[in-house]
Amino acid sequence: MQFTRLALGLAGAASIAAPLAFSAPAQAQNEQFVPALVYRTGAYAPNGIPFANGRKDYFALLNARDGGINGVKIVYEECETGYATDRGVECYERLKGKGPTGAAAFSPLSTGITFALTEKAPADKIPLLTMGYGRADSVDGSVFQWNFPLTGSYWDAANILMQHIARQAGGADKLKGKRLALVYHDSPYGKEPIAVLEEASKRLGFKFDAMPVTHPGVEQKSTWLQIRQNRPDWVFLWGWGVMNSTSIKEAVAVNYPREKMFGVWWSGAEPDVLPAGDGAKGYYSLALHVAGAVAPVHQEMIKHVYDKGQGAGKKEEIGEVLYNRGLMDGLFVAEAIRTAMGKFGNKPMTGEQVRWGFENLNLTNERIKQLGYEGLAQPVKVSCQDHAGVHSARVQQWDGKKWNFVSDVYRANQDLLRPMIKESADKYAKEKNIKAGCVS
Amino acid sequence: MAFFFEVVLGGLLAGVLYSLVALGFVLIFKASGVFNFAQGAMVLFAALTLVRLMGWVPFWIAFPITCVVMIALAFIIERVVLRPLVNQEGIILFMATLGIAFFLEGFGQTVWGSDIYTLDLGIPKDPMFILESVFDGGLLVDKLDVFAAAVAGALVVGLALFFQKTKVGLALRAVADDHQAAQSIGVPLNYIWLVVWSAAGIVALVAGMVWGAKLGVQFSIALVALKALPVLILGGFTSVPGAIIGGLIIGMGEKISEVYLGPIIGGGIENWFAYMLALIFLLFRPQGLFGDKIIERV
Amino acid sequence: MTSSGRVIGDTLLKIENITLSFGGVRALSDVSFDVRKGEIRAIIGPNGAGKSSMLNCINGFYHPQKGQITYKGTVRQQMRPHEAAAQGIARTFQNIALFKGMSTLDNIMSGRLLKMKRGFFWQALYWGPAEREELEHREAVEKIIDFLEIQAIRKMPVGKLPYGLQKRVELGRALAAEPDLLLLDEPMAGMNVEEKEDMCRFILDVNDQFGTTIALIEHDMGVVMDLSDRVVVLEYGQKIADGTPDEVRSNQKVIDAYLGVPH
Amino acid sequence: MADASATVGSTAAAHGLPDTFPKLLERNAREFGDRPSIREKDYGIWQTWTWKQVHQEVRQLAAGLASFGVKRGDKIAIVGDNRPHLYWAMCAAQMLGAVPVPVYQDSVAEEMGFVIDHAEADLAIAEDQEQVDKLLVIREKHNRPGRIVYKDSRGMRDYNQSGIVSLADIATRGAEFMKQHPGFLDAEIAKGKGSDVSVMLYTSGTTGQPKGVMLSYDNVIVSGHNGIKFDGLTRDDEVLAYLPMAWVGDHIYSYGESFIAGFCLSCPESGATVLTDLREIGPTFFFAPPRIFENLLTTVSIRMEDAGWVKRSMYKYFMELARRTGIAILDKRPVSATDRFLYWLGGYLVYGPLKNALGFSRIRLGYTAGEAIGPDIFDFYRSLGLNLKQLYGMTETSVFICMQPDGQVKADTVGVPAPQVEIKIAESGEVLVKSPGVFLTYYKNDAATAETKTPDGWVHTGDAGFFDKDGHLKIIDRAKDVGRLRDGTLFAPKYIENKLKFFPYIREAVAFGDGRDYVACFINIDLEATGNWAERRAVSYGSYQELAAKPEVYDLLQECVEKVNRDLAADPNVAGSQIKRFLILHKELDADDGELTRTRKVRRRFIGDRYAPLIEGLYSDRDRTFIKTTVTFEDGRTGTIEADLAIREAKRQPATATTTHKTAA
Amino acid sequence: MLYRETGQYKTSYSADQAMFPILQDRVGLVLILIVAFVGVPMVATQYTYTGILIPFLILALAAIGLNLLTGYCGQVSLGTGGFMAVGAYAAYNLVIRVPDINILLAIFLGGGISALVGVLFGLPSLRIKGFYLAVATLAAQFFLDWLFIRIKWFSNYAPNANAPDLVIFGVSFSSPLERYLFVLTIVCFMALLAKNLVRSRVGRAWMAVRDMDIAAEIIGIRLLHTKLLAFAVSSFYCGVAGALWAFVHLGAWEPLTFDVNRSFQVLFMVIIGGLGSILGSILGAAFIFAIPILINQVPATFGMPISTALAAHLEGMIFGSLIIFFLIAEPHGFARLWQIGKEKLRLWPFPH
Repeated sequence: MQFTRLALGLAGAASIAAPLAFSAPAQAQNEQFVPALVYRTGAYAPNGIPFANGRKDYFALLNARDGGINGVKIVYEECETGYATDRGVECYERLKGKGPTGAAAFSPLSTGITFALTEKAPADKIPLLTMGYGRADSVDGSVFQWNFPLTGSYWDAANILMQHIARQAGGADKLKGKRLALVYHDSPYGKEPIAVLEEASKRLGFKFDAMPVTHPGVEQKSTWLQIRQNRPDWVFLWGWGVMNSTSIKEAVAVNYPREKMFGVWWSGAEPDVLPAGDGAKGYYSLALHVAGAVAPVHQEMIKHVYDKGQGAGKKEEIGEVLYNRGLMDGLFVAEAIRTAMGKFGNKPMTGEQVRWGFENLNLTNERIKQLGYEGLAQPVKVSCQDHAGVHSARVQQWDGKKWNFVSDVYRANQDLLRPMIKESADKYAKEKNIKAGCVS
Repeated sequence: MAFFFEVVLGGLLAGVLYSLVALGFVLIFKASGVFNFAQGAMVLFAALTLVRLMGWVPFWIAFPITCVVMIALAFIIERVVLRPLVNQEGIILFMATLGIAFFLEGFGQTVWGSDIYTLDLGIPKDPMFILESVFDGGLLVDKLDVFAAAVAGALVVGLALFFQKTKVGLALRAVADDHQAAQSIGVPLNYIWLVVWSAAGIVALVAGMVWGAKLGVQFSIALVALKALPVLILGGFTSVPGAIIGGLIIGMGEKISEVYLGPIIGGGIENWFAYMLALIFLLFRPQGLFGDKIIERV
Repeated sequence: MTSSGRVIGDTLLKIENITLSFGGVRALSDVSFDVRKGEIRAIIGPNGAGKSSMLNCINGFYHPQKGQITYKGTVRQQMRPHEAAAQGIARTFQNIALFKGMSTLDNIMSGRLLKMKRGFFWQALYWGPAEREELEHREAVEKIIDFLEIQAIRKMPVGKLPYGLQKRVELGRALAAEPDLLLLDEPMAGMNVEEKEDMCRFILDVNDQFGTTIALIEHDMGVVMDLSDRVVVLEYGQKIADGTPDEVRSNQKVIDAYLGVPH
Repeated sequence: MADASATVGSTAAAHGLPDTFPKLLERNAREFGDRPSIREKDYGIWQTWTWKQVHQEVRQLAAGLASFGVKRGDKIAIVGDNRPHLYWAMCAAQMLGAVPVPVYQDSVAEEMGFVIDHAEADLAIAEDQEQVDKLLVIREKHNRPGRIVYKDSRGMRDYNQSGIVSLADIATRGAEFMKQHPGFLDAEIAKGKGSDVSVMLYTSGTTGQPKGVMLSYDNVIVSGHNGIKFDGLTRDDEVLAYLPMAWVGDHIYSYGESFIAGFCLSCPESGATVLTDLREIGPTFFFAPPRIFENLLTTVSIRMEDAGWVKRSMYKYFMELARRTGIAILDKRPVSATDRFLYWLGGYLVYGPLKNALGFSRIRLGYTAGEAIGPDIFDFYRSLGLNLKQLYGMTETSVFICMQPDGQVKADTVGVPAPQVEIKIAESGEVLVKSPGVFLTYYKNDAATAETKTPDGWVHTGDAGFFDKDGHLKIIDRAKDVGRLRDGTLFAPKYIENKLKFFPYIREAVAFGDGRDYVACFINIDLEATGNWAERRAVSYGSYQELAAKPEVYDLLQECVEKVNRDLAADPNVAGSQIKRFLILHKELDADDGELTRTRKVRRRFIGDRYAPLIEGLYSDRDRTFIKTTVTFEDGRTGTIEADLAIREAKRQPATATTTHKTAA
Repeated sequence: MLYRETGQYKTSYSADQAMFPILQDRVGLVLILIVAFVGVPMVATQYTYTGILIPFLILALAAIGLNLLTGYCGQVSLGTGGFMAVGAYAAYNLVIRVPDINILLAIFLGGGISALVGVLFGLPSLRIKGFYLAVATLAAQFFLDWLFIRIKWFSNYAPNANAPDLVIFGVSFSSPLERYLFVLTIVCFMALLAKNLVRSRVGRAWMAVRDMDIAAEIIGIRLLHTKLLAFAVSSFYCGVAGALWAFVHLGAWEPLTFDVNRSFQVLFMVIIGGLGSILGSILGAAFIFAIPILINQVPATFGMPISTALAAHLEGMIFGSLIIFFLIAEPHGFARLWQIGKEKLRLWPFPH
């Protein structure tokens, strides 16, 4: 009997499962489908959640306030990746064909997933938005036609941090003989800046230590014991998730001054510093945008979304660094769609059309102001040669309560980076038999 | 030289934390032969429960409530999972605990959220320096680690007392030695399992508390279970002192290796180094440091 | 010599001055005896006399501290059990040591592993020579199944068989190796009269039909006296008697130590 | 009734067939030599021999036997299970003009000794050591058989008594002999003719010593041929040979018909694996005594009782449906479309799987013979769609007397006379038969021959019966067993016993009543079915005897007996012979104790004598009775059992007068 | 019920030893193959291939590999992910370093290199048993994880590697359907080989070692040799699976995709599927891989307003509960369940 019940149960489960696996997605008209690969669970959830909220809220805002983009309603669907590459690929495959025109663009928020999707996107003709992450060489749009590392890559970030410490030291020549340590997440993400920093260490004559921290980053004691011994003059932090706060705590534990620590823009959010409490005071990080609910869009958000109880997160979390980054990610996708509509008409855009929208995206200060992102976003102008659109960032410092800008906008030195990008992109093109070139 | 001692000391203190988690494994394995992979999830669940409760009530109320929750959890696990699976092979029970782990991770995060929560036990975070007279600049010690060591020590003493002095504890030891014998002296196995899983739950709570204070309470602390495994094989699955000493050795070994060997071969080696250390050790003593000797007979 | 055509040949196995101890406890001390080709040799003695240890020494599971074992005319070096098996020594165990997850057929087939020569890749393809080899051995195994009259349980998992049948399957596995020397560790322990009679018949038939030399440990004195050509008696790890069943039966030491005076 | 015999003769030659088995074998090897002739499950697979190979083997054996001194007219005992080599040995003997005498292989040395001695068999061909041992014991007493040939050399190494040779040796000698004497065999084969004695089969008989029935080639071949024609057997049929070779049924169907029709015979691996082997082979033609069908049905019922309620109710539903429509469908009578559909569905859910589980999937035709089969059992199988038929026959007539044509199968009659068979009913009610299969004589027993066979060739069957309006013969009992109660009421013991035996819990029953005041009976419980029943009700028992004495078991059987009484009450002819008192025997009736025949027929008289105290108890008013009996154990030793048995009174019904199928006895 | 075994008798050992001695099983297998090769392509969407079928098949292959080691030879391993990584990286390096190498060859050579590494990490199995061995194999897992992240040579000095196009013998496998058929063919072929192995001498030696190693040694099995062979074959399968994972499924090399969670996932597949069963490996892979994805999709499919996070957590809870439920219902996995079911069908309508 037990067997019979089990067998019936299995058969029932299978009959439910089969349509899920095989059914083609339902189609609706005049809707733009925007997929979202998110991670609201697992080791990186504390960072994944605010980003996902910001992005989701922005589209909710567009729908609530403007009725979508140019009258085309946005259909937004999340898929949980748990920061795992294969799960991300599965989500991508699940979502890419939805909506009347397929997915507009993907933002995987994971370098690993980005790498996997870089292979798939050209075939599916869907652009990848990797805002502030992803492959550094994908800035070269003639090779990476479908990747858009908007607002800069890790090479830009490394270069900007180098500029900053050089300025602090009183000039690049003063770096000679100094010591710099990179504490990084042992993954493609963390390894990205090494090439640039190694190059700089050779060029400028300082000693460079790359210190990997294994996923998920809770084990850093020996790393920081080494730092305590080596006493580097600066520590760059290339962490994600719980690794960031652990680093700061360990720095406290070995008494390494936080003022000598510089995080990349993914190591400069509230969840990174709050767990360390007062210990985080004085810690620096890069910033792609301002922290805090300072822009008009935040007010709009509260008015049109949160006050109606449709917010993805809590009202007080609006304006957090990663929330803002999510807002920006949403903005870029929306504006790319809007740009594409300018050319192809006010109807749901295909991925290919959105790609055109990205490549021709031009967010001027004026436009940013119109959009209510004043003070939040920097102007971006994308071209085939430059898929990042902008290569600048500022440095911010944690005062125990909030992030404050402590520098002007740095621009990454493109003269230095460009040849490296070219070399890497060409190598990729050769491997993959891609004929480099710009499509218009 | 001072630095070497700092590394050793840091390693030992980290090792204490591993031991805390390993203790939970040992308790359950000793009494029921179950390799409880849900220990990590239990640590997470306990820590999440504690930290969220502390959002409403002070620690001294939250802690006992969490204890009760963990005991209730043990009760449910015993009823729903272990009892129907009694007398199954070890690997099946192991698999079942993995199922428990999945469930707990999902359940814990559903109930308590998956954000990062700060657990403040009021321990000062700034480092202190000891033996300044011996070494130049003294040896750096993290107060939290010292606190963890103290807690672990207290826990071990508590467990030892529990095993030696209480009736249940004695019965438990009997069970570990011989299941049948234990039943013949009139201790119901189900009860023993309940006690053991409750004890493991409370050990998990303590581990979660310490780890949570150190890292912040969030999902990653479920992964500390993996750190406890080399400790287990080194110390033996069935030995409480083994868990402690194994933890110390592993902690020390991996820190030394990471600091002195890591820079040479690329860093980030402590994860596998602990396992390698344990593995090499096992080749010479297949039953672990304090494990029961395996006797082969024909 | 019995009335039949059995031929008892030269010494096959010679045990000389074997001493074995485990951490100070002497299991065997200075034991010597020999086993001749074609005979049935019994090793008897009270519990703990070191009988099983003796078998374990012979098939390489234990390594005696002192003494030497000469097998087929050459002095044997320290060897692992699988090497002993390769030299034609097979055995059964006091507590059944069958492969519980496999069928009777597979258990007995496993006894022929040493005889199967085809390489791994052929096996993966299960084609041509590998399949032919497999089928040839199946044929050989079927003869053993027929011999032991276990056709009806051929494809049953051995774990579910009654004890007596398991013992028979284990004997089958040992026979499958076509051993020169067959060691039987209490082949009739725990059997009822009928099963014992069957087993006796099988042992005699094995010895008779295949000319296999057999060394066995047994408790049932009646059985031992009926079966064996010569008997060696151990007590507390020492040999106290050695000879034909009649000689042993009338040996005063044996009577005192084992048969007569109760301990 | 004598329609066929007028047109066709009673010799093989007249039917256009080779007149001996060796000649048939030659024909088969020539005409379809590459088709399989015989299979044996050995070493785990079905080893197969083609007719050509068999021909070769048999010739070698024959030559070997000749070199071993076998001469025309010698008797050769064949002792063993159904084995290809033993069948071949029979044919080899026939090649030389010797007469094979198959012997019941499980009979004890004493019985076997009588047969071998009586048949003057100086050569025995035995299967294995066990049989050789028995033959050696016999040789000590009877000085026969002087020479023993064994097939299985297992354990035979130490047998250095004179005259023991292996079959393989015989074959080797045969090859040699053939080289030295080319043409010898062919000459010997040519010498054989249809009227020669082909085989001697000893009937176990319900009383007295066995008698050797001598059948000629014509007897066997013509009967077999008629049977084949009647049933439409072809060389594509599959038959399992598992019944004792000494039984005429096996001889005709397995040996005779396989040679005549050319189909392939399959021999099971061992007695323990018959059911598995049956299932593997899946015969298309199946021949079995009712007991086998009864046992199978019992197993089916027991196994179904353990099933979950879904399956049980499904089974019940479809079996009910089958009972209603199955036989009609089988007989091609009209059935409503719904029922037809449901029956089709049932075929998938129940009948098909059931037949498959029993190994009956491929059966085109099944026969039950040797004894009357319970109508319910018979109907059960027919309702599944199995074309099961009853066959009425005896050794003395080379089996065939009556057969049931398709579409006219009735449970309570044995059918119409077989081809070339004439039947008449004697005034005493006894059935008399004349056919091409009627035996020559009993060997060395002219008195018995004269008693059984009239000078003009009519055989006394010893059964009482009559023809019904459709011309079907209905047998009610042994002629000599039919009796009357003291008040004159008709008493047909077997009729009552068969009704009782339909219950799965009852393995055997013996009814008494002739010349008594009322009917009383012994009952033998079925250990498996009753044991199972007891276990489910947590009635504990340690032995057969203990189980048989349980009051719960008595209660159970009382219900059965009372059900039979209700049945009997429905028929005015037998309503008076309802069972009044019964007891449950403490031991199983056993052929070894002489209580049953080897074909498991009850030896009524013997039981009457042996259990006289019990019978006396049944006809007293005591409710307990004591008995002490001697029994024979399997190893031939004897012992005694004592028992104090309870006697129960069963409720009897007044006769219900509403009966339509009134038949005169 | 569906089985009609009557009349299926065997007249030769080769028929008796056949992989599927019962006619109905053979028919069923052919039907399944037809469905897999012809039926599925007629209904499946792109997502079905790339999101479910291809990864499922590859993991099934890895599960078969692990089952050879754990289920047949009794050596519990948690190093599967590591061995998959070896296969993936070895194949990758072969492709980029050996000019014009056939990708299929590279994939199998990758498996071969994985086999060598497997042997190396199998060495301790002679002395270490049970859970001790299981944990010890984690050493392999973590070491290999580290190796591929840290030693840049393996990733050709790029922070990440992308797979070359899948062109074999001039045929390009680029569409999901083509890739699916490619993987399916390899998996079917290797499953067949595995089945052959376990029913021949090698398999019996493994099972002997699993069931009682002392007795195995005494009948002449060389323990180390046999265990190492199991490690080698198992790692070969895992290595090929890893290479396929990288080449065909992800199209990229990502060390994290072969981390310890992968090892656990494959172990689940083997245990839930049934230790010591090739079929079980495949069923287990289907369950462990597909169930979470399907659970995850249920709310969206039925339009239930559940947040992504809650859905993910529920997925974990349901999945965990299902594992426990199936273990309680049948601790020996789907393979045993299947066996019981088949036995029931064979005995139908009888219960036993």
